[in-house]
Amino acid sequence: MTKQLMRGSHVIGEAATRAGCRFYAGYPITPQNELPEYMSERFAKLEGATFIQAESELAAINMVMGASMAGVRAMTSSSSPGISLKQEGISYMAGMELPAVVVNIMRGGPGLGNIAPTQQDYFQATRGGGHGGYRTIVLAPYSGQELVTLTMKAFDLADVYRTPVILLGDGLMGQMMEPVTFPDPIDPDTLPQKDWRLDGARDRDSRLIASLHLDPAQMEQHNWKLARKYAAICERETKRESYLLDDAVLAVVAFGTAARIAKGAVNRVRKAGLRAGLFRPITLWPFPEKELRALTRTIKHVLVFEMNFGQMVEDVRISVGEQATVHFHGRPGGIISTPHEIADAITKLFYRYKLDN
Amino acid sequence: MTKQLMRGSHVIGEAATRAGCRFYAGYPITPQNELPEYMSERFAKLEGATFIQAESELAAINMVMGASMAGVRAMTSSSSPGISLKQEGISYMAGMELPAVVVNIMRGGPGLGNIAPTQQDYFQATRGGGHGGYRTIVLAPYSGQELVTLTMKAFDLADVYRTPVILLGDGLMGQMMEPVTFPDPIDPDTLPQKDWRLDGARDRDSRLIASLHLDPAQMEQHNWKLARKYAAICERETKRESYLLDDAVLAVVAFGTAARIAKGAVNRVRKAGLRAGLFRPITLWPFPEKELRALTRTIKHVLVFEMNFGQMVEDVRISVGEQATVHFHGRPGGIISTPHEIADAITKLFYRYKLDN
Amino acid sequence: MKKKGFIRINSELCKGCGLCITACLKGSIRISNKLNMKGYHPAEYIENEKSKNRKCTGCALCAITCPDIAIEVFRD
Amino acid sequence: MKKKGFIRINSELCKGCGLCITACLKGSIRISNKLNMKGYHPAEYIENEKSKNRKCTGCALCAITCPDIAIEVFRD
Amino acid sequence: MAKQVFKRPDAIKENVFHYCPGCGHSIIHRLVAEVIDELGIRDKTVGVPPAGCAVLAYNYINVDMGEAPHGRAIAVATGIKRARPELIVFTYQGDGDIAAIGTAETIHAANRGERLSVIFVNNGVYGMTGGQMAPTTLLGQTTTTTPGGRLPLRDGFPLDLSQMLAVANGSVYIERTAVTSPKNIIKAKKAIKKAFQVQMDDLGFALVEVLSQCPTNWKLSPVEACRRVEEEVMQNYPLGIIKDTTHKGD
Amino acid sequence: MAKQVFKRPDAIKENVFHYCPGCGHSIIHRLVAEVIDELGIRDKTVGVPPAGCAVLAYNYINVDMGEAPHGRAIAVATGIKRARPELIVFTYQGDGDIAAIGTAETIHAANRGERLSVIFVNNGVYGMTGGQMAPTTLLGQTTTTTPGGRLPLRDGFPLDLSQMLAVANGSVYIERTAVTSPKNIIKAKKAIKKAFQVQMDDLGFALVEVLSQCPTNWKLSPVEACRRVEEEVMQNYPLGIIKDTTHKGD
Amino acid sequence: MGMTKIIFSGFGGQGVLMMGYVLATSGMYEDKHVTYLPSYGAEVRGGTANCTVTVSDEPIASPVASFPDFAVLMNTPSLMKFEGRIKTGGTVFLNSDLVELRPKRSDIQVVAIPVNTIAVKLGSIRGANMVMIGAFIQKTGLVALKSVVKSVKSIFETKGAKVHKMNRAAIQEGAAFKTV
Amino acid sequence: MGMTKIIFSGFGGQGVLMMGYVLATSGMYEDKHVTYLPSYGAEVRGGTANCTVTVSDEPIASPVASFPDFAVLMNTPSLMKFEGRIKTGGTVFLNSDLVELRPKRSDIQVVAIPVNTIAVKLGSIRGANMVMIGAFIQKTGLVALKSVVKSVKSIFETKGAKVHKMNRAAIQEGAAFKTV
Ligand SMILES: Cc1ncc(C[n+]2csc(CCOP(=O)(O)OP(=O)(O)O)c2C)c(N)n1
Ligand SMILES: Cc1ncc(C[n+]2csc(CCOP(=O)(O)OP(=O)(O)O)c2C)c(N)n1
Ligand code: SF4
Ligand code: SF4
Ligand code: SF4
Ligand code: SF4
Repeated sequence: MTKQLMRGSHVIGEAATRAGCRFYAGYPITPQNELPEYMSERFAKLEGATFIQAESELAAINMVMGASMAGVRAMTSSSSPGISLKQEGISYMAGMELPAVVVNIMRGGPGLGNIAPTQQDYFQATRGGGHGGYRTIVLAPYSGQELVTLTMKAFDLADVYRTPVILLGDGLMGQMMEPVTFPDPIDPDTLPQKDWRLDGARDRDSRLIASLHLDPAQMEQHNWKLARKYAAICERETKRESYLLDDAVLAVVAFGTAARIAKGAVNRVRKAGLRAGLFRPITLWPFPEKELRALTRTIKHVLVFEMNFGQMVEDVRISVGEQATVHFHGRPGGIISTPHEIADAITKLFYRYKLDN
Repeated sequence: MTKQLMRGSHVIGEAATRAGCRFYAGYPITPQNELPEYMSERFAKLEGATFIQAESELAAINMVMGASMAGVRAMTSSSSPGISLKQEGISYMAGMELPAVVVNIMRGGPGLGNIAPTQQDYFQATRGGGHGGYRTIVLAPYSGQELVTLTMKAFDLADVYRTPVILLGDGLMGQMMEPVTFPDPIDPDTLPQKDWRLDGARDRDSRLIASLHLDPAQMEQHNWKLARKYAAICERETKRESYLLDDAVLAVVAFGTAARIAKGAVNRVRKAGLRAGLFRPITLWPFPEKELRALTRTIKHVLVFEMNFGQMVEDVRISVGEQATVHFHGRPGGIISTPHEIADAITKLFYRYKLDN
Repeated sequence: MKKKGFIRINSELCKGCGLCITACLKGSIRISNKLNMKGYHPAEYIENEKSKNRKCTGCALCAITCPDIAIEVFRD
Repeated sequence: MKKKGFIRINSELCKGCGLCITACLKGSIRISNKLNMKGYHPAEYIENEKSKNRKCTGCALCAITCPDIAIEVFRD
Repeated sequence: MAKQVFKRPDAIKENVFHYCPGCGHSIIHRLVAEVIDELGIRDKTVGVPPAGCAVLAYNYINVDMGEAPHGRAIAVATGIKRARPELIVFTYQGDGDIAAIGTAETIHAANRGERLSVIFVNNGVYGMTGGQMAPTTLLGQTTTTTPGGRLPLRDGFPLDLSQMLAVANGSVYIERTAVTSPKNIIKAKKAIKKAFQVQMDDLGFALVEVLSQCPTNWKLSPVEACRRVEEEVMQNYPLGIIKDTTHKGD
Repeated sequence: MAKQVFKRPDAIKENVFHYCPGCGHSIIHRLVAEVIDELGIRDKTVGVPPAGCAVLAYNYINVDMGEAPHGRAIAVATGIKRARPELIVFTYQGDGDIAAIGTAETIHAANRGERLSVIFVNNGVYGMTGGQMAPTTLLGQTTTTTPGGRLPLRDGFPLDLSQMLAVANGSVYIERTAVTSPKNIIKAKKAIKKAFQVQMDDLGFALVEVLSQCPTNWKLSPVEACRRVEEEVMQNYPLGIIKDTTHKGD
Repeated sequence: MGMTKIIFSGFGGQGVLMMGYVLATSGMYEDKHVTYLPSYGAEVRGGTANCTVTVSDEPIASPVASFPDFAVLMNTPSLMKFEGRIKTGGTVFLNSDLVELRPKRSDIQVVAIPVNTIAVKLGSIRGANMVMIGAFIQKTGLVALKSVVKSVKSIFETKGAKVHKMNRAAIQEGAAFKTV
Repeated sequence: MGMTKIIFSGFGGQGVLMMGYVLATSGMYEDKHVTYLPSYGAEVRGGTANCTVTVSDEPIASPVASFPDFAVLMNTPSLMKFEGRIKTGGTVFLNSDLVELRPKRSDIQVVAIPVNTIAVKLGSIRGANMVMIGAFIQKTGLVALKSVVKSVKSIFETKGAKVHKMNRAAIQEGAAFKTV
């Protein structure tokens, strides 16, 4: 496989196509316009693939809902405000157990905010910004190559668990070019048949895909079913990277772009002899709770670094309980911290808590 | 003040009117239609008050945004799916620091779900279902009379902190009639002037209300300002009811409708000599974390009861840390537990953990 | 010879809306005094399906109008 | 007597779009060879505002067209 | 031997309709089912019901169905149709669904000429939620949110969605019908059939508006409700073909 | 003594426009400001800018302004106007804002006859986000999401929003103008003035569509862009009054 | 008397919600704790309407009645729906004009009243619910009859003296009805 | 040589993004770690365009350059914007045809090249960015000149041999330019 220098948004588009995605509907919004633009061109040349520039994010998510009902691998993408508009649709898809991939290239907020890279939609993504208490799998790539693997994985997870999967990046992930290689494309016809899809009741009873459960007992049953599914996902699908944690006395916890920078910071302080490491959740939901908890046998200080004013810090607190002290460093507006800045924050903690002896 | 037997939705409408609300925009959805219906009639007869049945929830929240910009106390209401559609607007209002009251009479979900009472939108309400990591104050009434006081308080909090406030109820709260009394109505003209409102730049510079902050440094500054405001709210505005907790060895934590039932259950088990009490968060955000934490000096078992499959349980875990064991009982579909059922759940815990000796 | 027909009304499906009565040009249907299980007074066919003198032509206008598909129509 | 006028172009506001040149029926504006600070070649008024022979009538069509309100128009 | 000349269509399930007595919805359901039977397309048809009184349409019409959020039926249907163009896809929507919250989706699908057959049931109120004003509510009409009658200054005018859709270039067939009498019902069925045929012929976006009665929320008997449609509603929404360019170029 | 016959309007701030060279937006801004000056309503006017290239309109037009989410300017403006009917409220919106994501809000505000003056800038693309297709994009036109040109079957037809709004009963004045030449600019200003006047006279919903040039995304020089508007765009969107019922009953 | 839960059920149009509302208002006038909970939403359409009233001396936890003490059932479907849920020792009030069936359970009491007949005799079938509430109050003593008369008067305040007179007569007639 | 960060900046149309892209691609061909980050969004409109390239022997943490090692500045506003951010000891490459100003800082080196003039001489001003990249590579040695030629060839693959020839000439001419 030859390496290609490719913009993050394009990488997602190409990876999705190779994962067998054949339906894309979206609405422009910076900083992810290059993704629909890529899809418009890619799908124009690909037999059986549909690109629709929808009239709105609402229309887009609902078109994806329809395509998913028809059994096709489908994707939509947007950035923060547009994702807010898709919450109703995501809730419906979670309720109807419809697979789809929803890409959120986060920007500054709340409101119109700006288009700089932030991680301010962590809660929305991991707690289900829509109604009804569903959950969505959330994947947080931190490099061009991971955009390839996680985008493709997103489609698989969506199909296996019949649930929407969110790929959560930021403007830096979307705009940055890095060398990437792609695996061979998957032929959608070779994917497992979806025996629930709507394709006309030929030689079988008619099918229904619906989230309406007027009877509370039936609704409750359905929700316990979802709860069991979510428990299974938590059991099986957590994913994280551990970096230099074996001998560490302090762990930085960061995801996505922030984790890149944190890694650079860890490398820096390591050079100064400080035993810090990086714990990088790759799945934000399910959060790698147990794995983080396990670290607290040796690590008593955790520095959460997020490009917001503190959201994942709650998951970290839940994970470590009272076994470690949780510190927080945040940049909530699109300023991208330097590794230097984070290294400073780490160093201060070593100094304040005398971790280096 | 004479008592009136009134339906919850109407109580909210009347309380809002008496709090000086003069703008309502909404879109019908069960189980809260009686609220817009009440407003349509009430405002038709009230000079200077505007009722609009909007073409959608999106339009409604944005109309409320406009009315709020103009300095008028404004409200919208909906139920779960409709609230999902309002997430973008709520995010904008949080970003622009615009006061408003948003009523969510929750129903079953995800998706279309059903119209039975549930508490499945706890995360959405308390974590900000929209983008940008803002927070909204969330009030959870549990009786007709509290619908009066909390609705009126919601308008005050919204104005004081210039932030949207969510009143979170369910179909039971909305449909049930209880006797209530109302305080005298407030004349909107006597409310503190809003020196930020848009009313024409007469003898002053023109004003701007916007959430756009293209410069990341400025966006960050704005977000730290919001963060400070949120910290102040957490400091000052938590509210909870403690019921029979002084000598308790187990606390049930429940809000809204669930708390009513839990209270009945506590009364039941008390009769059997079990020392259980009820901790009822009235503000869900800010969550009464310290107050709950303080209980763990004497209480080592906490039973969270929610009409969902587990959301507030996270806030409880964060609050009690490892000082108490957190148990959960949930009904996620609209079945309303009986006090009996919860009493059973409490009793089982007493038995299992030998709490009664 | 004029066409003859008859109808059968499923009184448990019928909700007594009366639209069939308006539709029937022959006046062959009326509302019954009885209540069905759902609490409606169903429509009833006045004529005897065996009678030679019945006016019902089997035109099916009643059935076309019936919102609850409560009427089956037969023609000789 | 035909009306006379003149214009002043703020070359730092000007983005060199050239619309004023099309608008001017008298040919009194052209694009300059110089770059302004923003990197545009601004428009320049060809005539001398003191000259009696200038063709500019002060009709303001250029200013009406200018997207950047870079032109002020004067009339004698 | 007596021969049965009218019976339940094959494409209608056995379930008892949950609709109120005299409601037009179940008539229209039956017409859709009859058309599906007659065109022989039951095994390649997919329906998208609305949020509205007809939310349970899948309990009655015996084809594959996928539920849409309120107002988004056409967007969902677009997704299905584009993903599998060989299917025949229809939506079934009330006036609140299609002409209020779903306005944008409706107009843009028509404008794109999506190959869909849209059944638009105009009963002038929000039936399911208890009789609030709909965009189509007549001036002066009392509903639960227009207690003194619809006032144009506060509540706007009756919206003629079908006329607006006629402006969209991608719509090829739009007709307004009613189900107040056998005659109208027969015409409505013809129109519905044509809307499906237009899709099968790949011509463009087709919509049939059906004026329907909501006796419950109008607080009229079914017979009075039908009369109201004929005497009042049709004044504002006259029946007939609003757009038909299917024969262009013949 | 020479007398200044053209200068910056009072209602325009000193800031340098951020728009591209030759962009129509800043011309239209100036026209709005001139109208506000001439009507003497600066101190009771509130504007609602869009998400779009004109998102920063508040940096230029010197009146109170409140930002709306993309497409919701008219809903926000409705809230302001209904809350304080004594204010003069206008929105300023691009074609993506008003005719795609904001379709429903636009149509229903027109239908309710909201007392608003709406400036609808039709430049046939999404300028701010980098030149994607807009609902108004012409057939065959290449944009970043229609790489081979707009195809009706995939992308739909150019949408004539103004014509649709004319169907709504609450709209009283709709005119289409352009800013390609001094003559057109003068007409556009007259139309904008009338749209404000209609609001001041409490007559109903008024909208001025302005065909504008986006040289950047059309990849044309400003002069070529203006020529394209006149030669191609106006073929599809002819200038003129589309609806004017303001003199009804005179 | 602790906490009492009552379900009222019948066809839409029989005034069952009004019965519940009257009872709850009457309880309120006596400064009791009361809740009134209508069934709502899709359930209402076509089928039966019902509501649940709780009257209590202490605060009411749940306004829902899984096992009501009393059920006032105005038609046959209501009996079929609720028979199984009535508390042992509880009482069913039946509109015997419309309900021919009788409960199969032997652990509950049955009070059958031809309320339609009585109401028609009094002038209008629309008073049937008032007849029933009179009988119900007389039998259960949940609130005083005069509270009921007072609450009905205030509820129908705008309807004028004639309606009030009819209502009062109906309530009294119901209260006077001798049940077995 | 660790990690090197370079900012390219100029007017839109001067091909500054292409310069960055060429450098990053060349680095990739040499199996270095590279990132390329364009400035995006509203910033692009009207004003200057710029991009940041990182070339490194180890994984790259942040693709952003707070303090770039090198800055390639094609016009005066770019110099004004970036002068303050260049690392001490760093080097500024200036298009001396357009930039008359010189940095005031004494802790950075300045390489001034009349790339417009050279490009025009070679046949088209549009080659100015290629001239600059040639000079930049020659001076910094970040990648081999032949990698640059190779990457330019592949990037402009569809443009045919003539364009390639012109580009190669421009790069070589730039590389040959003798700076002080
Ligand atoms: C997002 C959202 N908003 C509101 C509702 C509630 N709702 C369901 S159906 C409906 C309107 C029904 O009216 P109409 O479409 O005219 O259909 P009808 O019931 O009259 O047939 C509404 C408002 C919903 N389910 N989802
Ligand atoms: C909910 C949401 N979706 C998308 C965007 C991104 N966005 C901003 S402006 C715009 C369209 C701009 O086009 P148009 O309205 O035609 O105005 P122009 O820039 O051409 O003047 C889009 C899609 C957004 N800000 N919010
Ligand atoms: S078939 Fe015709 S004639 Fe016979 S009952 Fe029906 S409508 Fe009347
Ligand atoms: S039309 Fe049907 S439902 Fe109505 S009365 Fe006649 S048979 Fe009964
Ligand atoms: S409420 Fe109206 S539309 Fe709904 S089922 Fe009843 S009659 Fe039909
Ligand atoms: S992109 Fe187009 S619309 Fe936007 S400022 Fe530039 S020329 Fe104007």
